[in-house]
Amino acid sequence: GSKTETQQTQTQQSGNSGSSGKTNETASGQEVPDVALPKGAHVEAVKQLPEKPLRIAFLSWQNNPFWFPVRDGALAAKEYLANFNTTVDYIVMGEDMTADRVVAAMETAIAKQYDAIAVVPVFDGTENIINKAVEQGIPVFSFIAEGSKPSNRIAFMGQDAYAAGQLAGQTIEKITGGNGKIGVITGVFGATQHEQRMNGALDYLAENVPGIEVVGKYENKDKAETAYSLTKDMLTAHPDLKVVYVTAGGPFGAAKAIQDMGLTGKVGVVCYDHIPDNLKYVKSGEIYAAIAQDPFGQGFDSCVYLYNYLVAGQKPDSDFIPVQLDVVTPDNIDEMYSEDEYMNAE
Amino acid sequence: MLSINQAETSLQKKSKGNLLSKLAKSKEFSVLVALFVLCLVVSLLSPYFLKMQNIFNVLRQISVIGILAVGEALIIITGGIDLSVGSVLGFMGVMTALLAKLHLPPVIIFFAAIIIGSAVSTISGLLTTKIKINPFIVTLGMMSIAKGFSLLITGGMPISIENNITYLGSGYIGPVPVPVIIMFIVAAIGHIFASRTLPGRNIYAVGNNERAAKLSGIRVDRVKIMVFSIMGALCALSGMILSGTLKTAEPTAGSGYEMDVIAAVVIGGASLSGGEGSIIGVIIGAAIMGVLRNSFVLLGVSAYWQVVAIGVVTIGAVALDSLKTKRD
Amino acid sequence: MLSINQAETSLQKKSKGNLLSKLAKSKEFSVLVALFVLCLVVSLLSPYFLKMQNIFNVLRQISVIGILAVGEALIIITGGIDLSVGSVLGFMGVMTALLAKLHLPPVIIFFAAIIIGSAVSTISGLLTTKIKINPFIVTLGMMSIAKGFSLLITGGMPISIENNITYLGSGYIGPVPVPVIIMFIVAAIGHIFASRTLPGRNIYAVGNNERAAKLSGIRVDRVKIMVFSIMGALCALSGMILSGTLKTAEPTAGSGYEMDVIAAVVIGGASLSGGEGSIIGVIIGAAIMGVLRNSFVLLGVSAYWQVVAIGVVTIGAVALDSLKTKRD
Amino acid sequence: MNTGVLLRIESISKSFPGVKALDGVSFDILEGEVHAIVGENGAGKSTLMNILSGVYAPDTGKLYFAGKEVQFKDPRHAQETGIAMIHQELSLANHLSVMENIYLGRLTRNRFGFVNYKEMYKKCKSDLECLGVTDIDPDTLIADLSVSQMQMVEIAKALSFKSKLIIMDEPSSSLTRKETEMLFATINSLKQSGVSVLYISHRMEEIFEISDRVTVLRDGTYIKTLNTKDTNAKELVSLMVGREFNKTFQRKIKKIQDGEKPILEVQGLSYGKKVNNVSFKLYPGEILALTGLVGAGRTELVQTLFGLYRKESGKILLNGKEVEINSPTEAIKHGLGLVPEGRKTQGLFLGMKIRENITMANLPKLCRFLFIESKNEQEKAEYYVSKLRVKATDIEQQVRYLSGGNQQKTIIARWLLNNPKVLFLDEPTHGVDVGAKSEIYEIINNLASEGVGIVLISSELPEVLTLADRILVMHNGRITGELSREEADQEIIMEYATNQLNKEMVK
Ligand SMILES: Nc1ncnc2c1ncn2[C@@H]1O[C@H](COP(=O)(O)OP(=O)(O)OP(=O)(O)O)[C@@H](O)[C@H]1O
Ligand SMILES: Nc1ncnc2c1ncn2[C@@H]1O[C@H](COP(=O)(O)OP(=O)(O)OP(=O)(O)O)[C@@H](O)[C@H]1O
Ligand SMILES: [Mg+2]
Ligand SMILES: [Mg+2]
Repeated sequence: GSKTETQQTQTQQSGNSGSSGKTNETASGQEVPDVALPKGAHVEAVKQLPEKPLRIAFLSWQNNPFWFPVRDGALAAKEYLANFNTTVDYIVMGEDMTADRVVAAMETAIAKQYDAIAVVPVFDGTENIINKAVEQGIPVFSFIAEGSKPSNRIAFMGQDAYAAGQLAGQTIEKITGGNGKIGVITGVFGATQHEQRMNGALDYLAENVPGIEVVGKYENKDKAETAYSLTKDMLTAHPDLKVVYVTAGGPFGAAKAIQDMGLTGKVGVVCYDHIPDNLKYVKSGEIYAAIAQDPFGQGFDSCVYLYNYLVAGQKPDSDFIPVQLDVVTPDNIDEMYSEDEYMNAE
Repeated sequence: MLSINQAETSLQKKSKGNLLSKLAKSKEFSVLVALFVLCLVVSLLSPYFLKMQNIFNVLRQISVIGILAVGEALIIITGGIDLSVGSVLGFMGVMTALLAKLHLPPVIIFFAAIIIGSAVSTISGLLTTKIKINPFIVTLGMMSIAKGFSLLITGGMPISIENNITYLGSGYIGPVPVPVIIMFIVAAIGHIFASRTLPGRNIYAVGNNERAAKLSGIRVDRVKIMVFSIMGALCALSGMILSGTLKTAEPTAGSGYEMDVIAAVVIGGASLSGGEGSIIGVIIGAAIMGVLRNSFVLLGVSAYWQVVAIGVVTIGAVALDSLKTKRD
Repeated sequence: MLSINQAETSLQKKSKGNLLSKLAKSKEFSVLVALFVLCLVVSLLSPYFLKMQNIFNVLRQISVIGILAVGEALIIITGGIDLSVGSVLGFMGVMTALLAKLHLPPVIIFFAAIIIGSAVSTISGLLTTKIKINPFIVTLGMMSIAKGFSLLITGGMPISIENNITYLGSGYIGPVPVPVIIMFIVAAIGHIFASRTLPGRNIYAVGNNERAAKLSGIRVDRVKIMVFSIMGALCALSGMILSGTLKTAEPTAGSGYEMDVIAAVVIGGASLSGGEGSIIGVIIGAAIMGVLRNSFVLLGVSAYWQVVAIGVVTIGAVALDSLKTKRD
Repeated sequence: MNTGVLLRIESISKSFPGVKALDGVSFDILEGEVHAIVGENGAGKSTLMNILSGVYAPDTGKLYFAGKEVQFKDPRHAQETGIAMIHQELSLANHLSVMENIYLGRLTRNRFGFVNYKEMYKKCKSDLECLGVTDIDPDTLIADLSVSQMQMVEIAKALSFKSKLIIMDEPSSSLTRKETEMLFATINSLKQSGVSVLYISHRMEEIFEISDRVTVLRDGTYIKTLNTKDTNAKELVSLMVGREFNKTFQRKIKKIQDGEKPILEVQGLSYGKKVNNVSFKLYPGEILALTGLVGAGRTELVQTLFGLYRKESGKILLNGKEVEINSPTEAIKHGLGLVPEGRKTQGLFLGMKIRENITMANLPKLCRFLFIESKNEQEKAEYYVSKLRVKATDIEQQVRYLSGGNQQKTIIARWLLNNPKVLFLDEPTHGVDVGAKSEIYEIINNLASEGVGIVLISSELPEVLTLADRILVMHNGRITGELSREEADQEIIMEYATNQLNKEMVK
């Protein structure tokens, strides 16, 4: 920890000596602006302006709707931090999520000499490139999901997927009353986050809820259509199925299948993410619970944490910042969302 | 070494014994046997398999792949390939949703979508014939482009469809899902087209020997463009079905379907070097994949073994034919 | 219509003017031009592009695809195809991790992995030649099987590697990443192999005319099996590199690579019907894809336009050659 | 006669990269005449014909058909105008049936627009019968036919267009005498009905048998048009090669000595239906010809001997020792060589260079530690290119771009380079011009005198009679007769009717 800090000071010093021409700007901007935090954000920027303009790279993904609020968080942070002489570049690492895309994007961001990087590393093995950035004096903040091995990032914000899975397990326990059959539809076999969400739930159920029987695990490659077919097949083979647990993309396909078979209220879906299509089926009752992890807040906060660290060397209290897992159910949906937020969302 | 497309040949056979023995030798037949064996095994292991509801489920599940495979077969018979079917399907789902937003009557949406779909794939056809770019590259590129536009148009979010056009995907006639009926109609028309019409036969001629076709006065470029246009229309049809089933158009719907579709075509007896293949075989090929996936759920096959099983059955279904040919 | 593999031709040319004009006509040359134009545009838009660090980054990023593409090119030249490269790579990453768990010295791990990789792909080779199953189907099946076994072995979770074998993926010699050096060595050996040796020549012969090759005394089946074995060894090498870079073997690593690899080969001037193609072209093809992806991050191209751009550049890179051929 | 001009060819030129294939060619084709075109390999005959039938567009020059200038967009346009062509290379779709090939692109349809296979079958059958072909079922796949049957299908196809002008580019090169006669009968009846025929052949006797006038091309230029009855083979050949041509090849018959040991002995060889209990002996220095009707199994016999097919029974003895040959690779190791029939299907690597094509079967010997010694390879290839006079820009040219006859020479070079002890030649001079033919005969003769045993399959009777020491006749996979060359004269006269011209040719 202390090593990083010294490096950080060095960077600041070199920044100091190198930007004498910009003192004017700094002087005029001496007054710290008073900007309100946007709704859904949690962390304020420190009341201090940087010595020189700062550039933060925000490396994220955009292969399914989950990432929209993340992007919105980043863009809100961009707008917010613009007042602090800091730019946030929202960069999508690639069209498919793989570990080497993370490495490639990190490498490029290092080459582009950003002052700090916020990244969604997702995969094991990305710790090496994160450490490399840190060694070169670029602080890194990871969020949403990271690999299982520790890296020298200043902190990780998110909910580890295994814990989220356990929460799903508890939810399933509640719904079923501890007895009955459940089927699992996971996104892609072997995708770390999907596996952890699946195992979190299944391990919890196996240890604590002996009355639950898992009838099968199938992959839907994040496709709603495949979830639809799989759900129909599962209900054919197990007419007494109680819950379909969808770990990743396309849960509304499973919900639609339940609706089409007229089984609303008898079978329900437990899934992730509060995207409009999911919320619709929460409202109509096929989705019993959808777990979300505050994606907007994570997108926003990670940028501000980086800013605070860059200008004031201020670190979060812990290097793990858990986010709140919101569970939306047919009972609480009207409290959490107004209907036009999801009925006409396009 | 010479593999023969016997389905077409057997059409015109006079003697019945001959027909049967030819049938037994045909590639379709071995695939049919593979399908039959698979069904037998699954039905012995699960009492649910032969329930009418399940059979219709399976048929509905293969309908999209089946319809696309008919078009893909035509392209592959000419010696081409189309990797963009999945993403053009997704794109057409999005277009359908946009048209539905205009509150147009379903019939208009239907024809408009067919025309747009055709137009999109015709571009691929034009690039392969007029600029002579390898169809693999053209359609690989088109796959990205169509997907990119779907994402740009929707901003990446699914769009829900409130229009009767969704009947194509979610309707039933009696107990039979509408997509199943559409698949059988497409297959029947495709079969007659390929085996009984002049443009259909020209497709085989082009794939068999392009030079010979050209020297015989067939306008080879037109034939190639035509099959792409047909493919585009079928992508549009499948796009309407898929988005209709869920009443939602997902921009990434259909991605990755190209492999399933091409596998169905090749399992069904077509050769990737062109000139051979039959529409009936293609539907059987799609059915094998459908039954297999269905059986995973019915039998509760453990997760990762499912992945292994898909590979083994894919190879096995085709090996049957090769082994038979070798023995002959 | 007739496309020519001129790279080999130019090799033995005597007069220099002739060589230059032949070079200008070759497919590799047009792809090189495409690469050059792309680099020029990106370097104008971003000052960081031409920084040495970034160039090595790009080279490192293409190294895995480049190495695989050399093997894939050999298979495609014989008229085959291998769709399983990505998942065999992933499988070999897992095997490397397992071998590393046994605390074997890196050299032993290296050779053991190469042998296992070769053996796995040789199975595909045997199935295509001895049972005569279409290589598309064999390797599509193998893709699933290898992936399934990776998942079964790891239980779906990544395995970390604590062994110096990771040097292959994460080492540097001076400023140059080791994978880059490996890629250039593989490409150089591949080029010499394909253009200067007996088995290399046989590969072209088999792809050109299998029957004539057989009658000329070439053991066609052996040639086909050989290219699969080479491919397997290269999958093992890439598997070690990829898992070495991350010091972690992920069971799904490499999935989807097959399309990038085949695209690189075809962009580089090979024909999917066999008999044509050059190793140099293949590396240029891989570089185009690498520079493009690098530019997305450098320029912060918006997500969906990235998808469109990949499609447009893929088609564009090949169109250049087609347009030039047409003019001639 | 001016009114009778069907097609006027006016200063047609055509260049390919590196070659001027045609240079200002002009002449007329009259209505109802059979007009032969002769010239060496690569003289530009096929190129000219391809221009006439709309395959290529000429660089410069004009065509007038029935008095009107025409510019063909594509082959279909030429067909609609009234010109049909039989191409030098077979252009059939292998996996389609005979009838579909004949009516490719214009299948018989019923009034609803659907293909009417029944009707087409009948039509096809009668079309084939017009040609005298009764043994081809319109339903069979092309792939199941023999090469000469395929050629007959090509002919039937061209005739079915009912054109005013039919171009035949070496239609007889893979036909036996019997089928050639059927073809000639058809040509004569076409002539009666006013159809013109352009006829290309390297077989002089055919030119004199069938044509009214003959045009000579040399190096892409027009030389002369003559009335056939006013000229002779010697004059034509001299015009073709551009100098006095007196070479007549003569081989002294090799008599087998008593007690001489055969170099190759085959005992009771069988494979499938096409090779049935075949036994024969071949002596060193001997040329043994295999003749027979179409599909007699000659090709399968030699290819079985060469290890391409696995024999079902029988023995093969080389120099008295029994050998197992399971693949062409082993056959080559044992010193066998095979010039296969069907240059495009079995011989050439079209996308590869002349050099690579020539050295292909011999490459292991041109390698050091698997590395090809390129200088050595180049020299070898250059030697045979000049020896066989292959017309090409250089040895780095792709064989794809060579004329048919020059492609054939390339394949022959491949096997000459290999120094075989026993050489099987399956239609070796298919499409080769007169001059090169005698060159090849010379080479074969020299090989024989060096003690190589040669098995020659040829449908060209004069060739058999010039070269063979002994002749084996095959029928349905069996050897039904053995004749010495002197005997064969009479026997074959019995079998094949008109050999007047053959004799003249040989002389
Ligand atoms: N497509 C092509 N590209 C390049 N050169 C060609 C092409 N077609 C023909 N040529 C060349 O044009 C010349 C004339 O060829 P053409 O095929 O017309 O000869 P030909 O008289 O028919 O000979 P043959 O008797 O051997 O058939 C040859 O030198 C040949 O190499
Ligand atoms: N390349 C080939 N592919 C498939 N079948 C073939 C091939 N070559 C020959 N055949 C088959 O083998 C049969 C025997 O013909 P083969 O060529 O052995 O006889 P042949 O006496 O040499 O006759 P031809 O004069 O026609 O060459 C033919 O009828 C044909 O069906
Ligand atoms: Mg010719
Ligand atoms: Mg023969």
